[in-house]
Amino acid sequence: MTFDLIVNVAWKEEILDPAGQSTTKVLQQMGYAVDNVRIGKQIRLQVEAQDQDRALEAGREMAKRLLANPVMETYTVQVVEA
Amino acid sequence: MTFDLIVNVAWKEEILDPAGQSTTKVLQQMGYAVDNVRIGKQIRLQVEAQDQDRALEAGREMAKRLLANPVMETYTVQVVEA
Amino acid sequence: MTYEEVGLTAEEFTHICDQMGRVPNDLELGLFGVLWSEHCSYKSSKNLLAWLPHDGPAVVQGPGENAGVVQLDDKVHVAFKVESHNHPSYVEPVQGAATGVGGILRDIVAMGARPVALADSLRFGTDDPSQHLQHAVVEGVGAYGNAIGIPTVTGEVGYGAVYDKNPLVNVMAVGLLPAQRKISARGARPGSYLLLVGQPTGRDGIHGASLLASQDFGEGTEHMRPTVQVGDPFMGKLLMEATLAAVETGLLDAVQDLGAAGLTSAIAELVYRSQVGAQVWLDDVPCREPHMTPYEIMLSETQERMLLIVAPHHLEAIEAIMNHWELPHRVIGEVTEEPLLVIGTRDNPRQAVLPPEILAGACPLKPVPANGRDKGRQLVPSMPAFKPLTLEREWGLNVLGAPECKSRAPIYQRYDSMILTNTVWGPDHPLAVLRVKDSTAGLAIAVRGPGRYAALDPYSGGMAAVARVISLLATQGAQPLGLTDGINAGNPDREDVFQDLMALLAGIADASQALGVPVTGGNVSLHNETSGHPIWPTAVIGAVGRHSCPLEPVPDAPMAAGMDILWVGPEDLGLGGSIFESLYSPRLTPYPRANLTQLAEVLAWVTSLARTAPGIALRTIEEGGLFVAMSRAFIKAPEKLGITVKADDPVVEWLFSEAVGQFLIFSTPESTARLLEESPKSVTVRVVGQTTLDGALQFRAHKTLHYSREELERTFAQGYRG
Amino acid sequence: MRVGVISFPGSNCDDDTLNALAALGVEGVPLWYQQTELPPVDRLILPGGFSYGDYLRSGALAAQAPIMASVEQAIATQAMPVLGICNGFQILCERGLLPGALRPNVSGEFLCTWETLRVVSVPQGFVGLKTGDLLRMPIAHHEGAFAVEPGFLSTLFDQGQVFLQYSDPDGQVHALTNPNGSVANIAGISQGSVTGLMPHPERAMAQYLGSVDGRRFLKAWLGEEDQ
Ligand SMILES: Nc1ncnc2c1ncn2[C@@H]1O[C@H](COP(=O)(O)OP(=O)(O)O)[C@@H](O)[C@H]1O
Ligand SMILES: [Mg+2]
Repeated sequence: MTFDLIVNVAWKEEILDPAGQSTTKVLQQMGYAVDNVRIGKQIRLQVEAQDQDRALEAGREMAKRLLANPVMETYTVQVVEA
Repeated sequence: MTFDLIVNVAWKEEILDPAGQSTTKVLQQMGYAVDNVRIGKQIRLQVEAQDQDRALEAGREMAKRLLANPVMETYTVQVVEA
Repeated sequence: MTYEEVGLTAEEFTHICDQMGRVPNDLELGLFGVLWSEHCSYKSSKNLLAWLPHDGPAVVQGPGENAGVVQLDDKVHVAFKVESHNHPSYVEPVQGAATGVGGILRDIVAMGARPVALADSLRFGTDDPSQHLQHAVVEGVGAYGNAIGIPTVTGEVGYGAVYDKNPLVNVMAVGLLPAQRKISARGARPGSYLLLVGQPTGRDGIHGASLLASQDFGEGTEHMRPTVQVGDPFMGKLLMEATLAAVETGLLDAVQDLGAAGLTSAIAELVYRSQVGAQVWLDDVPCREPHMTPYEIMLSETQERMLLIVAPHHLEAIEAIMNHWELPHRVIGEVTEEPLLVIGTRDNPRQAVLPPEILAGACPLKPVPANGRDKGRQLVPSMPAFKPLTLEREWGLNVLGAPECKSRAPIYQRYDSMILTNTVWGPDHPLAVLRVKDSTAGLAIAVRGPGRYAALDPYSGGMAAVARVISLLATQGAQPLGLTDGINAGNPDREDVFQDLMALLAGIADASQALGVPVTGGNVSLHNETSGHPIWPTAVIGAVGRHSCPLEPVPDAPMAAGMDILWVGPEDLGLGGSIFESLYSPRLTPYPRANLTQLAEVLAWVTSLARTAPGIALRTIEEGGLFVAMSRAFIKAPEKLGITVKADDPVVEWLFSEAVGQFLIFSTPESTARLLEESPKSVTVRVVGQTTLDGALQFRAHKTLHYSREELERTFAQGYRG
Repeated sequence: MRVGVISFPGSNCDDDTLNALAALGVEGVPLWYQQTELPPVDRLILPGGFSYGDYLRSGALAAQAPIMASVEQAIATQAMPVLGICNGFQILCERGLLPGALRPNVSGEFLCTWETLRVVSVPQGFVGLKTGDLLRMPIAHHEGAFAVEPGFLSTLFDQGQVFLQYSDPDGQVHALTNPNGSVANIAGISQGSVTGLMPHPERAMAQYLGSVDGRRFLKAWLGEEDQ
């Protein structure tokens, strides 16, 4: 069975996010009352697995091994309901 | 009041995502049964607004004007419940 | 489908029907639409480009191929060309600029040359959004160039409100190939395969060339936006390596890159130039998306694709190379004897049947009036010259800190300028000097596009663009091998715009002829206008020269105290078109016209000085005039050095005129006497100052202007804040 | 001496690195990322460039390449000297062969400039370099800000793993001499026989290219005294 997964990858809080910082600045210049913009990744993918649990497990493994870097990033994995 | 927003930005389906392509290939080489990896952005930010509706509206406007490029991207905006 | 829907006029449609002897079907009409678009057919500019000189002792390949080729020495040839990506960069600046870089690199690779350098010429508006645009365009140029690993070694940028909604992104690429290598789009032989290599075809950029780049922008352009394509420098790198490896085997008939109008243009040009035909199997074209129509497949502008023409018995060897580089590839058709381009599927093989000489060779060209070239020369706008009477210290700082003059470090530091380890002089100098590993000779590369000068007098501006790059080469004693020209202008169907275009090209043609340098290729981008406001006619000229001592460039700043400072320049200077004028005059006045005969003599003399005079430094005077040239030489000089200049009347004109043919020479007192003695009579050269040990820059006129190093450095780096 | 230079798809400083080795009279052996076994080589370089276009994260995709398992093994079993330059450094960190990670420059932009590097601790096997030596070499990267997990920085210093810091021309290290936002101005680190740095020694091989310090650096890594 094919499952759609979403892996969200975010910078750890103590890690500086220059892109987020400059986006904050530009948005403020544009007149928005915003702060603390942080730009992470949202990765969507399709995985073949026997069931949802195994799909999730594969997702977590891929996140840990490749999609996120544990030194600077955290991640969450979820299955998209069809 | 301060609201936490999440703006998810994804490539439109017909737009080439070279990073997603390469990631698919490497995950497959690593032995995962995956396909169609697409790498979008997940942007988190804080916005000052009178109420949730206005916060959402500001989020949509920012997404449209800056955070996403409608030429190639789609976006969704949501408020994170505290 | 109607002819209007594909961007053709009624006359063009009639012409097509007459030539074909029938009415084309929808697919055929669509193909005509793109190939007869301004962008692909050059219908408004071809007759003007014919004025340009194409021949010279070093020319191996003139216009008409993917890039021009000139001879560096017996063993090494140089392929180079400029290309614009103006419209795409406005719609999506990062991807637009990035794919512009990718596109021009593929043109160089299609000539069998390995790219060694990039140079970018950018124009932006003066409003707020233009700043974001600049940031994103620079990001895009860097994103592609840095990742594919070709250094951006020089470039230029300019500003004007006319570019607010029409930024210009012109990129020049330079590549090297062994002298004996002969590969082009002309060698396709019947029986050979069309091997399509690279990115699978998607719906990207359909109509990019025909609509986006061949029409004006206005309120209603929103719907065109989905035609933008994404660049993949990673695949670009693999494609470059694989194509060059394939060329190196000597087994290919021909190579053609896919650019504007995708497969349509690539195949039509190829079979037209090779005087053959082709059968294309659409079912074999690898597609990224399902259900693509023949029309979409033929018009897609998906990037990172290359068409290789290979005889059947060599296919295996070439495919092995593609496999090594992990590039998707597929035979999508066959070259045929009969000069007909036939496109179809296995079920329906003849969905389009077109003679290449009509499709690629019969688009009616806009006629040029018999006196067209003279007219440009004769249209001299006359206006009272701007002649300020006082002199203020602040003016110098304001000019030095103007966006046009201040340091470009914030741009060029975002480009890798050193990769490939050939960059002896990079973007912190007015032109680039590269060593060539297989030769004792090196390359001098310069690019300039003075649009402001062409605003009121395009003829003068055209001349100036050519004069500028040759002047830069002269300061290195480099011999110009060839020029490439990027023409950017408004809607050619407007009479005034076309007049300007004629005058601009007349200027380029006259100057390159008078200075004896051929134009070997280029690019034309028209329809740069928004809501009826065209840009300044902007000619971006790139030059490639042979440097005989690339490891020891002639310095562009004084090295020691006690050096004489000499000024070379024409008698009539004038402030027309200068930055100073744009800051302090209520209106723009025409840029001074160069005396080409005199200029040729000055350039010959400066070139010989650069080659033979010992211990000198040389610099051209450009944007911001003598003041800025002197300030920049001063900033570059060793920290303790000072410069004192005696300024004669008319002081302001002399300090800020941007007329071409002006140079600064720094020489030792021993050389000065000989230098003055041996200068030809036609050249005006005066000793105007000395380098000192006082660490400051001073101009002595009826009053003395004194500038500290710190103040000039800060102004140059950050701009002038008053 | 044979030095293997590993090319990944998208690597673009591999030729420059091979040229630099040739200029030093050392035999460079080009290796392709799909090789699963190393040929006989004495040392390895992971050159700079944009492996896999720097997609996902710089170095992350290349870190999974087939050849990396043999690199890992050669380090573990033979203490193979391995040098990662720029993207090579990123790959080594991503593979866990060096501590820390490289995050985007503080400017959020690619940066190509000349920098002065101060030697902090000389890594294992380097000859002719000592603490306090200064080297002038260029950087060219988008993700070059070295980062470590909280609390780990002092460990790195204590264990002598901090190799190079961005400094001013006189060797002073301070915030103004930090081009990219690296923690503690760190430009290079080492761990056992593995060394990584963001600057490009292979671009500083001749005075006419701006500096000869890359030559000195590579000779030191090769274990040869520079005269
Ligand atoms: N302004 C110009 N001056 C000289 N030659 C030009 C100019 N513009 C285009 N050409 C020549 O016309 C030919 C076709 O150009 P173009 O369609 O831009 O090629 P490509 O699709 O390979 O980029 C090229 O050989 C080019 O050099
Ligand atoms: Mg071409």
